[in-house]
Amino acid sequence: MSENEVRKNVPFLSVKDLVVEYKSDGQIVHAVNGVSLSLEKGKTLGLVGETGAGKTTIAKSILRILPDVGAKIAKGSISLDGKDVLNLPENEMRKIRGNVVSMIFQDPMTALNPVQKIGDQIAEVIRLHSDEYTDFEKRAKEMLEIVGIPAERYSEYPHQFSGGMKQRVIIAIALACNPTLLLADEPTTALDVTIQAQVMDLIVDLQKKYETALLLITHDMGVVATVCDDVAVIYAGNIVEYGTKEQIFDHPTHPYTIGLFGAIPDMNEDEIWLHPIEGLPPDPTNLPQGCAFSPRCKYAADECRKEPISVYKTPDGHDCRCCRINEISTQED
Amino acid sequence: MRKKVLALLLCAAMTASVLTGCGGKADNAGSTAGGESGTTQEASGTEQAEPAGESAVQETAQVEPSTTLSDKEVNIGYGTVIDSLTPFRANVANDSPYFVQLYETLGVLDGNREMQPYAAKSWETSDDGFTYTIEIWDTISDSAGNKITAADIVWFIEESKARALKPIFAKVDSVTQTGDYTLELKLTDNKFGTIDTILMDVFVVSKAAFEASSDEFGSSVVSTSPYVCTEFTASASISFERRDDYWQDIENLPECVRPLQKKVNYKLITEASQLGIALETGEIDMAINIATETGSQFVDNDNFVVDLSDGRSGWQVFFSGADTSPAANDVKLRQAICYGIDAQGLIAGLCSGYATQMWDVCSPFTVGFNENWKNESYYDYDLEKAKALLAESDYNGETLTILSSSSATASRLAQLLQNYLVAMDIKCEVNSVDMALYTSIRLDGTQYDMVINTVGEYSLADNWSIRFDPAAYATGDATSRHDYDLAELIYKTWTLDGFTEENINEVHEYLKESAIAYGLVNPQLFTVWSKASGLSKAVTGARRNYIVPSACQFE
Amino acid sequence: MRNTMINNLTKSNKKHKKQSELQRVIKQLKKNKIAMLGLYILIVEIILAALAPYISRYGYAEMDLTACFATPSFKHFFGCDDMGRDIFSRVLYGGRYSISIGIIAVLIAVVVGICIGAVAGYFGGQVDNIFMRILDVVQAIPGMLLMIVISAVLGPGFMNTIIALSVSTIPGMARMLRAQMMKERDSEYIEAAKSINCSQFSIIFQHLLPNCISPLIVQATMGVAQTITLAAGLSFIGLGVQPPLPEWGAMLSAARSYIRQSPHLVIFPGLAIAVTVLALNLLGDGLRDALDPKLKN
Amino acid sequence: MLRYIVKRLLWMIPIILGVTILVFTMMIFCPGDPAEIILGSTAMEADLAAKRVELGLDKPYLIRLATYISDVFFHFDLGVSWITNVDIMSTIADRMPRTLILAVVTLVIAFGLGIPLGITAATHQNKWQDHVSMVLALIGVAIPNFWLALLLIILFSVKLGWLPAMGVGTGLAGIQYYILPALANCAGALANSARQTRSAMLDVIRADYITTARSKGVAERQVIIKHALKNALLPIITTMGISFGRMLGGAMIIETIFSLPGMGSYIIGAVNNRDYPIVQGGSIMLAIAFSIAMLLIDLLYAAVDPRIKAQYASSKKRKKVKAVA
Repeated sequence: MSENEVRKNVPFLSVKDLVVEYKSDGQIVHAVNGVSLSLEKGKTLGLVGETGAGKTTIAKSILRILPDVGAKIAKGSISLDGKDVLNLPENEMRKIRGNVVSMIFQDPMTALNPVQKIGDQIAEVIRLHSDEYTDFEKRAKEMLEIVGIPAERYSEYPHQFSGGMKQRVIIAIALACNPTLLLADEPTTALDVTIQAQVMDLIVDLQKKYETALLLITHDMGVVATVCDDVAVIYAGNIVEYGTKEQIFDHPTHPYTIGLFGAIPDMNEDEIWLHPIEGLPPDPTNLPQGCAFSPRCKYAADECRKEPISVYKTPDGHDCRCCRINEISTQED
Repeated sequence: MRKKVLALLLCAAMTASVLTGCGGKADNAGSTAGGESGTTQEASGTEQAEPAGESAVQETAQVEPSTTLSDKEVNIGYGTVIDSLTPFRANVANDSPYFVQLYETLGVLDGNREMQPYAAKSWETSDDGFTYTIEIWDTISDSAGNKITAADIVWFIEESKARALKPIFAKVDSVTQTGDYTLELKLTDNKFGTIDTILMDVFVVSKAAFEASSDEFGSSVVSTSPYVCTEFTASASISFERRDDYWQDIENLPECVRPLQKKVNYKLITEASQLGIALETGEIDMAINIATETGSQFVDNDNFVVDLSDGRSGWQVFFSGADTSPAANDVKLRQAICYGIDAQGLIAGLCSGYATQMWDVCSPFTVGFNENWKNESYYDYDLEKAKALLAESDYNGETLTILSSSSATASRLAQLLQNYLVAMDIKCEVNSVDMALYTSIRLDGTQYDMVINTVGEYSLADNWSIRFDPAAYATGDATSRHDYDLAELIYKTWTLDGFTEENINEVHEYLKESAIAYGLVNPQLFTVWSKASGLSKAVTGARRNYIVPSACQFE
Repeated sequence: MRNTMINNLTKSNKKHKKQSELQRVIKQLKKNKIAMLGLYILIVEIILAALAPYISRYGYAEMDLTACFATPSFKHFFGCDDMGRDIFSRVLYGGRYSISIGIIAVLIAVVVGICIGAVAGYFGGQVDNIFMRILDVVQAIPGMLLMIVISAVLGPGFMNTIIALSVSTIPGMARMLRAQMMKERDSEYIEAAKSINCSQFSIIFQHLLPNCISPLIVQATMGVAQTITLAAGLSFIGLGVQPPLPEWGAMLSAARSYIRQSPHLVIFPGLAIAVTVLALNLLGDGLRDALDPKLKN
Repeated sequence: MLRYIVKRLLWMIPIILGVTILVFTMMIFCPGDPAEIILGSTAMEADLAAKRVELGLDKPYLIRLATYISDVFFHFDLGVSWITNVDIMSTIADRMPRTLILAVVTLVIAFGLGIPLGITAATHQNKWQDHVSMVLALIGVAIPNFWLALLLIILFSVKLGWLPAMGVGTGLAGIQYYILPALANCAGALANSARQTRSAMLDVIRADYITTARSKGVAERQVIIKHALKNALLPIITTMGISFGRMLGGAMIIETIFSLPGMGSYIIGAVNNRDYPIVQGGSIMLAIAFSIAMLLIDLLYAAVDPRIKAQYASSKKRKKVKAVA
């Protein structure tokens, strides 16, 4: 999509027109509604949006680990290194999970199996994706050291670790097989503020070291600013704005993105009030016609509420799903 | 959603098919009674409904008593369990057939209900049955080699008296050893049958062996019997093997205690239907005293022989003697009720036809029963007469309570009685309680108006003494009645001399006229064995005259 | 004055919440076809039992000694038992006794369990300790044994059977309610109730209990089923209701020796128990799912 | 850990004492005169009175209770049966193993079938497999167990002749005698285990660490067994404990039908005969067995879940915290 950049090679991850639905109580939840994105090796893409916007669902779709009950990838395609992920047989897919693509989860408190030693949890992923001659235990201990946990703690259980340490264990699991793509689903949200930076630094360091591509899901614009190359802003299962970090930060165009920036406290400016986005995210079982953001949008006009909005190019060349870019840019300036 | 319901239906259908499958197949085994008798050995069901006097015991008496010791091993099923083999025991389960193999007694009842010497050589009384001189064999020895002398017998009787587990030993005044093999027994009364019961209840045991036992013979026994108990699992099984060093010659033994089989194994199975299943699966060769509903399913089955004999005790109803009960002093009411009960209905409803009517409170099996009574009428069913008597009585719509134990037969009998009483417009409720509660309130006539019981002591005198003697219990007789006229008549029969036909008749007539108790129905006793076992002569004997498997002859 | 106003306010609020919660549960339950099947079966059974005298042609104790062991026919839909009584009538009337034994025994157990569990769970500390040690002792005795001993103490009869059955059901109920209470006790809405000076009684019974009741409802539904089978067990031992009352367990137990030659004596009361217990369990499972939003997808 | 075990064992003493007092007291209120039951219907008043004195029934309640407690707790003597005069402790030594074996075989069958059923139901939630599994499990619990016992006997012993219908055997071959009773007895436990497994698995299957396991590339089967089931075991073990407790005393009907001389039929017989020492002694031993079983269950928790193990190990610390709170 980001055609403003000349690509040297085909993107490693390419998601096209992905639609994911959940069935619950006979109602259909439209979690992801036609998302397209791509990511090259070694690069970082930030996926930004409110809770419930469908960010995690996109990540899980890539790994095909959506819950069996009710969740369905209705449309679209995902390809990894040219392979069509959605049509791979399950045993092929298993070879990809944890090996080519791995994932870091939001809540380290619940993401580790409470009745298994942490060392074994790391060793398990290594065992699954390496030949029989590998010394899993040794490798797992190495991984522990790499993420900054003494190897002696191999035989301890998750409950003996703090949240930050658990997240380190999860990172160790995720990176143990040296994946090409790392999906990090709000890796720092559940942590203390003081720990957040440490963990984020660790992820970025390791990403650089192993040249891993990183899909970073977050709602923390600060993290995005420091870490990402590209940014996609998601609202109600749809990418509303997509471009390089600079494009998005310098020229936010979509009203929602603008709203997001307005909700961040800025120490440099002397503002008494933050500017929260009015209203609530829409009910995913009953999305508004046209632009999903229109009910909360102060720029909304009749044309916004009629039919699905297509993607427009902004003046600096990034994508924005808003039919009133021009009007907005004049007003903002 | 439809799938859910479908799944449910599927499961339901599966269970249903399993059920009907089992039921249907089961049906083949038990065919309806009353069909043509296949062989002479099988008793036909419908005939039993007739008030025929002769019992249905099969005719095998022509075969001579045998002295041939066979190598046969037989497996027997029986429904009463014991938890211990100890010789000092209460009366519970004391009529179980395995006691014949477990212990020798001084005397034993043979198949004709006559007392035969066993360990005792002889006994005689010097003064009308108060004092007995008993002589035992001088060759008795137990399986551990201990010689038995009169001292052992004296010890056993004294010990039994001291432990007070069997009431009969309370009638022993004193017992003294008079020689190596003779002793003298003084009794406190000379009621007919007392000595016989004692002879049957004295187990011949060596004092030395008993004292050497760690658990008072609870789990392993050293006895003088022709068999040794080789295995005992409490409440489950007892096995016996014939002794090679038995002290007595086989010819000297009464037929019913001859050890013809090499091994006899008893499986103790309390659940009646399981006894039947054990027979079918071949687990046991013979089931002794099996319940009617289970036994009747083997009638007309070509693979089994059914031996039917008259019940030993019969079932009775006793009217309360407490003044609080409307029935206590109202002869007309009692007679009305007796007339209103159809013995034939009870025979059909309680025993599927496998029963006889009764002619007295006691069954014909009881010693002293007069066969002539069978020709008399005994409150033959007559609803008109019953209603007429009821109208004459003082009955005024009170609700009568029938007390029964909660055992299957007793509570069914109570329900049948209730049905008859309701039919003659008497209000009536059943109080069916567990055995222990029953035992504790059955003497208290204020707790019921009628009580159902099965009373079957050795002799009529015994039965009467525990039922109708107003001095027997704190509350009076067994129903809190104080009928001293009746007591006079009963006391007359209590001596050896007084136990005459004339005196007995007087009591019988009195009981019948006053209708304070009424014999209801006498279920027949089922003993069933498989044809494959090859039994050629069934020998009966001992306390209840059951078939004694160790003494039977097999082909 | 202000206090009562707040009280009224919270009350009306709660009432509203409770009703909508109830509606939600009913809506959930209605979606569960299997649970509804269970419910319908029960309703039909209760109606049949209530109308027994109008449906059956015979009394439950009415004997026809010429029809002993009669097989099912037009005259006797389920045949006749060993004493010539119409099994169809007995099964119908039996529903009255079996179902009401189950329901009453469980109701008693629930009420007593609520009192013990609520008090122990709410106050905690020594009170809780004492109650729990007593329950420890009672639960250390196998339930069936406890039930038998109590039946033996009380003697047979309809009411005594109910008492014996309920006593052995109480500890389980009490414990569960206590655990639930302890979980809810520290919640913020209880703090809130305390802060506006609600009485302890009102906190326990108006605020805490409604929030602890849903597992209790499930347990009680299953409890009724279990009690019906336990009553059958009591009849097997010769305790239980008085004959000729046609309690299903008693019928089954009395007829068990005839299973080979006249299986219909055993099948119909057995099926009656099985269907009822199954229906109660299906309903209980459905209720649990409906009451526990966590178990939905 | 050892400290915890010792503490739990010491806790058993007051509980057993409580059981002793409770059962002793309840038996006092049982209508029915033991003397009369022992001596039978032929006994006369004088014999009965003598028997009551012999049994100590004439003494006041507290003295009898005190004597009994001192016998049991200081001399470890449960006394002898009033009716058969047999030592109760040795009878229980014979019978208790049978009841325990029956309980264990029952549990093995019940959970061996129930857990897979529950897993199938949970992994196919709301699909037909779910409904068939649960209805199958429920049908088991709906059938009164003695009815089921009779049907099983007819099918497996009479028709097929595969298994013995009654009695006890010795040695390893003796296990076959327990199979039918266990099958008849397991229905309730089976339904409970299936149900509990299902709901515990449903809870666990949604947990994040299951997603983690999947994201690691673990095969679905391994995810269910290694990750999900192990975490779902706690509530399943609880159910197992409850079922085991129930089986200790609740198998009496099964024991009666299958002529299996275990504790249940022993005590029931004693209740019917008002043989107080057996009822009391039997209840005490069952309560001890029950308490030990519960302890084992708690230790099993610790084996399964390291968090609980840590709690036990630091139970002293925990208590302090509680005291402060």
